[in-house]
Amino acid sequence: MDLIKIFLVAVLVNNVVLMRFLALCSYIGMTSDVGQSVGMGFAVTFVTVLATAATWPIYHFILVPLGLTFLQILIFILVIASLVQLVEFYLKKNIPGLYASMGIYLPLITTNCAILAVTFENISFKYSFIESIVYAVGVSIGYLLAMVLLAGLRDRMKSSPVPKFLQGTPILFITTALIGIAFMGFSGLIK
Amino acid sequence: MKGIAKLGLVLAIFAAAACASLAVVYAITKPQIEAQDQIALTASLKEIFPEAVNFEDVTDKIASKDPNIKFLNAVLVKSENAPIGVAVKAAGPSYGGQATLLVGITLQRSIAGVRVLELKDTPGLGANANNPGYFVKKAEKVTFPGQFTGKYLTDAFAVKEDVIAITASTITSKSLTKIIKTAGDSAAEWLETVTADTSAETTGGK
Amino acid sequence: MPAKGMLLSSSPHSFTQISTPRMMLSVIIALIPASVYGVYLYGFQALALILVTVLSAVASEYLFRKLIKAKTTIGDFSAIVTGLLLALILPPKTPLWMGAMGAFFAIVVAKEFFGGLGANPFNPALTGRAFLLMSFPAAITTWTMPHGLALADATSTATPLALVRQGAALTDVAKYFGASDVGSLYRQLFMGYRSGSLGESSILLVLIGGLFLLALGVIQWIVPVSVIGSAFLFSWLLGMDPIFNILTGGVVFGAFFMATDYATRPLTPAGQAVFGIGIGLLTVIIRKFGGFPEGVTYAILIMNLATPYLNKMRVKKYGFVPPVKPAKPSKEAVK
Amino acid sequence: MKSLWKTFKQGIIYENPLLMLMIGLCSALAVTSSVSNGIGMGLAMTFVLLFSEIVISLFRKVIPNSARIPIFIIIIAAFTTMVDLVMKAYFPELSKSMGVFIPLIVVNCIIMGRVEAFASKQSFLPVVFDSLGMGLGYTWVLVAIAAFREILGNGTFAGIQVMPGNFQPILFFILPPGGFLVFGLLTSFNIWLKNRMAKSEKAKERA
Amino acid sequence: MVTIVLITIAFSAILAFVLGTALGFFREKFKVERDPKIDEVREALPGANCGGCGFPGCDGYAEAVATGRSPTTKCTAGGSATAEAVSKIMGVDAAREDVVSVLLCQGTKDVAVSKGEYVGVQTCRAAKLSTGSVKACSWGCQGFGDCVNVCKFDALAMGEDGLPHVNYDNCTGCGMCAEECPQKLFVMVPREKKGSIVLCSNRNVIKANVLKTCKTGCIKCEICVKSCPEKCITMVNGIPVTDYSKCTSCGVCVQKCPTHAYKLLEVDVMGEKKKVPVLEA
Amino acid sequence: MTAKTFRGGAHPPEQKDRSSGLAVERLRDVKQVVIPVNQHFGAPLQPLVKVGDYVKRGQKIADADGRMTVPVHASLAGIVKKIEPRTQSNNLDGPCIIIEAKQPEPVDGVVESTDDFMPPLDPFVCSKEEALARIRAAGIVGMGGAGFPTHVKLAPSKPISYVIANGAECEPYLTIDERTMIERPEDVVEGVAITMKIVNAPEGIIAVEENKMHAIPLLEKAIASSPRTRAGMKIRVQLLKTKYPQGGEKMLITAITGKEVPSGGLPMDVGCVVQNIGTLCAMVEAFRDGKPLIERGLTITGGACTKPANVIAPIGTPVADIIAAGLTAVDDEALRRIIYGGPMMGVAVPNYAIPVQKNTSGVLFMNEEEAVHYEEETCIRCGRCMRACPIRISPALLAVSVETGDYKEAEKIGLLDCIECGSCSFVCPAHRHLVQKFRVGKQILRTIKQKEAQNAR
Repeated sequence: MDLIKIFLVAVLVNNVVLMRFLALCSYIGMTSDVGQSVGMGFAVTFVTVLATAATWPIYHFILVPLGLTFLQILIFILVIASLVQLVEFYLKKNIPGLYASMGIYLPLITTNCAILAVTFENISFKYSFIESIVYAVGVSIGYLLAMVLLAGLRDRMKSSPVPKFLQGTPILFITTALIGIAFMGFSGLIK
Repeated sequence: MKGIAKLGLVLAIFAAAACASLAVVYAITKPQIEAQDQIALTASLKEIFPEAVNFEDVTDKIASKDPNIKFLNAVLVKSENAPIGVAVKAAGPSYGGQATLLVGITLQRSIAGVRVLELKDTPGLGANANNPGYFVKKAEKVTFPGQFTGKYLTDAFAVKEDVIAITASTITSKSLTKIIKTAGDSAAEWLETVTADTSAETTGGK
Repeated sequence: MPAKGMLLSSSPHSFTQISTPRMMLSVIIALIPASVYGVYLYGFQALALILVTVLSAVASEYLFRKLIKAKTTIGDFSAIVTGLLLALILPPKTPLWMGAMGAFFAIVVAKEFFGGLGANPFNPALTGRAFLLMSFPAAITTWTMPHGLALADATSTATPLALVRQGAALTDVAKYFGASDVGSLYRQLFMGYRSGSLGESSILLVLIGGLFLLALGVIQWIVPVSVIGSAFLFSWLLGMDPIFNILTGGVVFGAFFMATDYATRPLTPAGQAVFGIGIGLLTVIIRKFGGFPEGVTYAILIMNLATPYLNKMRVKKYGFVPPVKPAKPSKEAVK
Repeated sequence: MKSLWKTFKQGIIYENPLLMLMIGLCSALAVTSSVSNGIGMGLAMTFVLLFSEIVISLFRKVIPNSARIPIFIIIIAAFTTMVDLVMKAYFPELSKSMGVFIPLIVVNCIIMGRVEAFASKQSFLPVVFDSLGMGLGYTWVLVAIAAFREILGNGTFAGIQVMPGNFQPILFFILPPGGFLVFGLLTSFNIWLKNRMAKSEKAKERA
Repeated sequence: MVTIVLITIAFSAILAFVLGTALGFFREKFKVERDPKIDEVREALPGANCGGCGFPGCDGYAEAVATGRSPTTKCTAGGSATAEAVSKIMGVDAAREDVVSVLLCQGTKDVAVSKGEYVGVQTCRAAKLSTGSVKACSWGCQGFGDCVNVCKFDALAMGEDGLPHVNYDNCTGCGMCAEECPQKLFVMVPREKKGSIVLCSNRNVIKANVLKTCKTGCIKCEICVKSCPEKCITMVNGIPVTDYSKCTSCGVCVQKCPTHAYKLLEVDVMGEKKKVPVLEA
Repeated sequence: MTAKTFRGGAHPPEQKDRSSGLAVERLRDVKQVVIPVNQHFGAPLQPLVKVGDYVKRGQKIADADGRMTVPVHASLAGIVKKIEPRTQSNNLDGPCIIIEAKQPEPVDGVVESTDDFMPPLDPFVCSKEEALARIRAAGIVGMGGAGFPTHVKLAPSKPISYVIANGAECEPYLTIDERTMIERPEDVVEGVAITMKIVNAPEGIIAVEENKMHAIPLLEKAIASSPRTRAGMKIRVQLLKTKYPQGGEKMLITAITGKEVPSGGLPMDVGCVVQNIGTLCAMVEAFRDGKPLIERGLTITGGACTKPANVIAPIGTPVADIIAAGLTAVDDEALRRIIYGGPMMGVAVPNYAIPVQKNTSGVLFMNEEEAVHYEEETCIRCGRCMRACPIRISPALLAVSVETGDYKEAEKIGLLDCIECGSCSFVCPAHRHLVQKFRVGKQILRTIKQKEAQNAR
C-alpha cells in the first residue's frame, strides 16, 4: 500500500513538473510533437530507474561506510553522466533501432534535473531500495504524463489565434499554469 | 590506449583535488550541521518551557499508541535538576502529508505548549495552523496551537466543540488535535511510571 | 448585364441562420431559471454577484481585445455566458471583488490568452472558480443558508456534501436541512432548498435549462448522460449514496453547462462518452479520497486535459475500408 | 576596463540568463515563492558560478579537451557541495525551504553554458566580471519574480508585512501554478524586450 | 580531519580514474563514423544540453545545423558568441548562385480589372480554385499574399497596391514563393543580371481582350521585337522574351512598350523604385 | 410508404415554390451558341470543325479517342464563327466553338433538313455494346453534377442489383427534375427500364423526396402503364425524407439500400447504378429519336429573378440570351450573385453570358439578401459540422489539420473522401469556409502524393 501511495503521490499530487518545477527545459523544449514527448518520457523513465538503482547502493554501501556522504552530489552526477554515456554507446552499437527512437534524447537527460533530484530525494526521504525504485518510476511517469498532456494541448494550440505577445514560450508556461490548476484537484488525494 | 589512461589520470587528479577541498569544508561545517537540529529543538523547547535548563533524552521510553503517529523524539525537561515536564516531537498524517508537532506536557498532565514544526497543508486553509497571524480567537489573539496551552489532558478534545477548528479546515484541525492528544496521553502515561519512583521530588508541585 | 461586380464565393452559397451569438443567447436563457431562483434564495447579494461577474467578464474581454488591437468579440455573448456561469458556481456570499477577479482570470487568462472563443483548452468559468478556490480558500468555501430576499445576516453553514465528508450520516444531513427523512432530503435537494453554490440549488431548474438546450440542439445528450450516469454508478460502486451524490455538489449543473462547453469537450461521440465517464469517475474519486468535497470542478478541468487525445476517437467515416496491410511482394512478383 | 564593464552588463541585461536566454528555469520557478529564498538561491548560484569559472579559467590550459566535460562537472559539483554544506551549517532554515534545489545547481544550464562558452576560453579578469554579471543578472530577476509573487500571494516582502492589514493575499501566486503564470508573463515581456532591442538596433544601423 | 581528507582523495581519485578510463575506452570502442562537420559544430556549442534550441541536446542540434535543417542561431545557452562560431563553421559553403525572386505581374488594384467581389478563404490558392482568377486576367496575381506567408526571410510584403513587393536586400532566392504561387508568377533572376524583362505573364490569345482586363498587360503588339536594335527579343509562347546574351540595356523596348509592360531589371525592378506602402500583416 | 434517409445532412431552406409550379418552356430561335468543347469528366476533346464550316443541328463537332471521352454536338444549325477560349461555368477559360444560326440556302427550292440525327435504335433489342455505343455517340453525360460519361457508368465490372433514378433533387431552388417527373413520367420510367436492360439489373427504383410527393402518383401511373413493367420489369418509387444532400449518389444509395459505398469505391461496388432524371430522358431521346444531347432543361430562379422559369435550352446558349428571349427576366439592380448550379454545390460566376452546359441544372440570380456573406469567425467547436457531415469525416478536426498543414493527419481523417456537399459550411454558426478549405487541401494533398509517388520511383 505504501508503495502505491509513493507512486501516486509522485505521479499526481506532487507532479515533478507541474508542482515541483523540475525538468522544465525538456518539458518546454520537447513537447512540440506528441511522439517526441512520449519518446523523451520513456527515455527519462529508463534512465531514472537505472540511476536510482545505481546511486542508492553506492550511497548506502560505499559512501555511508566510508563516511563520505558529503560527496553525494559529486558522485551522483558523475555516476549518472557516465551511465547515460555508457547507455548511449551501448545502444548506438548494439541496438541501433532503439537508439534511433530513444538515443537522441539521452544527452538531454544528463542535465535533466528531475533525475538527479530523484536520486537525492531517495536518500533524504530515507526510502528503502524498493521504495526508491517505485519513487523513481512514479516521478518519471509523472514527467511523462505532464509531457504528453502539454504536447496534446500544444498540438491543439497550433491552430489557435494566440495573441502575438504570448506566442511561443509564454503561452506554454501559461498553459502549464492551467494544467497545474487542474492538477490541484489531486491535492489531498493521498493522505 | 595511452591516451585513455592519460584521460583517466587527469580526471583523477582533478577529482582528488576537488574532493580534498570538499573534505576540508565538510570537516569544518560538520559539527555545526550536526548541532543544527539540536539547536532548533532546544530553542522550541525553551519557548514552551521557559525555565528549562537541562534535557534528558527519553525517546526510547515513550511509545505511541496510534500506529499512524510516530514519536520522533522525546525529552524529559528539567530545570536545573528537577523535571518540569515532557516534550514529544510527534509526526502524524494530516491533510497534505506528514505534520510534525512539538508537544510539551507539564507534570500536572496539562499541555504546556504546542509548536508546529512542519506542516504541508493547503496554504490559507490548513496551513493556518502554522501561521502566527491566524487567530482562532481573534479578540484574544489565540492561534490554533496556542489554544491548547493550559488544557488538561483529562479535558475533552472534540474538534468544533472543545477545540476551535480552523475555518474550512476540519481535517487539519482534527488530525493535529489527534497528534497532540496522542502525544500528550503517551507522555502522561510514561510520567505515571516515572513519577512513581521519583514522586518525592515531583509531586510537590502546585 | 449588371454594372457592378458580382459576389464570387465558393460553394456552398447558403448558410444557416443559427449563429454563434444565437447559441450563446440560448445558453443564457437556459440559465435564467436557476439564476432567478438563486437570487430568490440568497437575495440582493446574489444578484449583485451575478451582475459583477458578468460585467467584469464583458469588460475584461473588451479591454483585453482593445489592448491587443484585435476585433471586439463581446458581440458573441460568450463573455456573458462565462460570467454568468462563474457566478452560479460560486458561494452566494462571495465578496464581489473576488467575483470580479475570478471573471477577469476566467476571461483573460483562461480564454483570451489562448486566442479567445473556441481556442481555450480549459473551461473558463471553472478555471476562474479554481483560481478563486486556490487564492481564497476560506472565502470560497464559506456557505450560507438560503435566507430569501430578507436583508438579514446570512448564517454560515456547511454544504450537504461537506457534512457527509465530515462523517455525518444522511439522516443527520436531512435533519440539518429540516427534512424528515432521507427521501424527503432527496426531494428537497431536487427542488432546491439547501446550502451550496448560487445556481445549483434547484436540480429541477437546472434540468429544465439543460433540457431546453438539448431540445434546441445546442448541446447533445452524450456528455450530460455519461457524466451523471457514471457519477451514479461509481459512487454506488464505492459504497456512497448514489442519489445523494448526483443531487449535490453541482454534478447536474456541471454535466449540462460545464462539461458540454464546446471548446473544451471532445468533438467526437466516442470521445464525449469517455470524457463524461471520466468526469463522473474523477468526481467520485475526489469526493471519496481527495481534498475537495464537491470535486466536479477539478474533474472537468482534468478531463479537459484529455480532450486533445479523446478527439482522436473518431467515428468511422462513411464507407470506411480497413486498410489492408500490403502483402509482402513475393520474389517472383518483383521480377 | 571598458570591455570588462561591458561583459558585466551583458549578463545583467543583454544576455541575462533568465530574461534573455531563458535558461536555468527550474530553480528560478521553484524558489521564488519568497524573496529570501530568491536571494539565497541567487547568491548560492553566483558563488558557484564565480568560483567554477575562476578555477576553470585558471586551469583551462591544463584541461585536456576530450575530458573537459567530466572535469567541469567535478569542479562545479565540488563548489555546489560547498555551498550546500555552508548553507546547512549556517542557514538551516533557508537550506530546508530550498530543499533539493541547492544541490541541483550542479545541473543548472547557466553554469555549464558559461563555463563552456566563456570561462574555458577567457582569462581571469573577464571571467570574474562575466560570472558576477551573470550571477547578479540571475539574482535580480529571481528577486523580482519572488517579490511579485510574495507580495501578491502573501502580502509580505522577505517575510515583512508590506500590504495593508485588510489585504487578502492571493494565494494563487505562491502556489506552483501561479509561479508558472508569472513566469509566462515574464517570458512574454522578454520577447517584447528582445523585439524592441532588435528594432532599436536596426534603427541605429540605418542612422 | 586528515583521515577524512585522505580517504576522500583516495576514493575520488580511484573512482575518477576508473570512470575516465572506461569512458575513453568506450568512446574508442563504440566510435561511429559520421560527418566531421557535425563534430565541428558540436565542439562550438556549449554542451549544456539544455534543449532550449528545440532539438534533443547539443548533438541533435549540431546534426541539424550541419545537415542544414536548422539556422545557426538557435543556441540560447551559448548566446551570440556561439552563434557566430557556428555560423563561421557553416558559412563557408555559400557557393551557390545569388538569385532573387521577381514578380512577373504589374496588375495593381488600379490597373487590373477584378472579375467580381471575391469572398471566402483569403489565400491565392483558394481564390484561384473558386473563381478561376479573382482578376479578369486569368494569369494575374491574385493578391492574397500566399508568397508573403511562405517567405521565411521577411523578403516579401503585400503592398497597398495589391501586389507583393520583394525586398531584394532580404531575398535569398530560395524559391519558396515561386513554388507557392498558384499562378507561377515568380522567376528567379541572378541578382547582378542586367537587361529588360516583361513584367506580365498573360497568354491571352485574344489580343483585344488584354487591355479590357489590365492596362499594363502585354498586348502582343510586338513593337519590342521590332524596335530592339540588337534584335534580341523574340515571342515565346505569346510573351516577349529577352535574350540576355545580347541585351545591352539600351531601354528602347521599355520606351516603346505602349502598356509599360517592359521594364529594365537593374533600374525598374531591383533599383530604388518608388516605395509602395506596405500593409501591416 | 415510409420515407427513408441517411445519417447526417442539413436542412437548407428549400426555396422551390418559386418555380415548382411552372411548366417547362422550350427556348426557340437561338441566334448563337457558345459550346464548350470539354463538358465531361475525362480526357479533353479536339474540335472536328473549322471556322467557317456549316454545321447541322446534332452534328458531332468535337471528339477524341479514349474511354473517358464523350463527343459534343452542335445544338444549332449554322456557321462556325470562332473557336476560342471563353469563360465556362466552372469559371475557367476553355476552348469553345461559337456557332451562329444560319438557315441553309435552298438548293433547287428545297430546304434541306437542318437536323443531323442518328437513326432510332431499340435498346431492348440491340446488344449491350450497341446500346453503349449509342449512348456515347449521343454525347450523354451525368447531367446532375460532374458530367461523368454515362456509357462508362453503364458498363460496370460488377453485378448490379439496383438502378436508382435520382429524383431527390435535394439542392434548394432547383425544380427542373421535379417538373420533368411531372411532365414526362413515362420517359423517366422508360429511361430506368433502358438502364436496367443495359446493366442487367433486376430492380429499378425512382427515388423522390417528400417535398415532391405530388409527382409520385404520376410516376406510379406511368410505371403501371409502361410496357416494360407489363413485360415483367420491376420498377418502383421510393419516398425519401427531404434532406440535403439526399441526392448525392452515395447518400441516395445508403438511404435506399442501407449499404455504404466503400471509400474510394464506386456505386457499382455495392451493386447500384444511379442516374439523374435528365440523363434518363436524354437517353430515351437518344434511342427513340436518335437525338444527341444538344439541349437540356434547367431552372432559372432566385431572388433577383423577376420571372422564374423552367426552361429547355440548347447546350451552349448564353443565359443572357434566354433572358433576351423573354422566357425569364432578371433585375440587374438587385442582382448580387449569379450561380450556375444549385446554391450548395454550384459555382458563383462573374456574369450571365456564360453558356448553358450539359451539367448546368440551374441558374440562380441572387439578390442582396440571398447573397449575404458572413465574415469567417473562429471555430467554437460546437460540433454541428460533425453531425451534419454525411460521410462522417469530422470537418472541425479536418479543418484544423488542413489549416496547420498536417496533411498526413488530414488524409487519415478522410480529406480525400470529402464530397464537398457543403453541409458542414452550411450549418457552421461561425460561418467557416470549411468546404473551400477542404477543396484547397485536397488539391495540395494530391500534389504531395504525386510528388511522393515520383520520389518513390
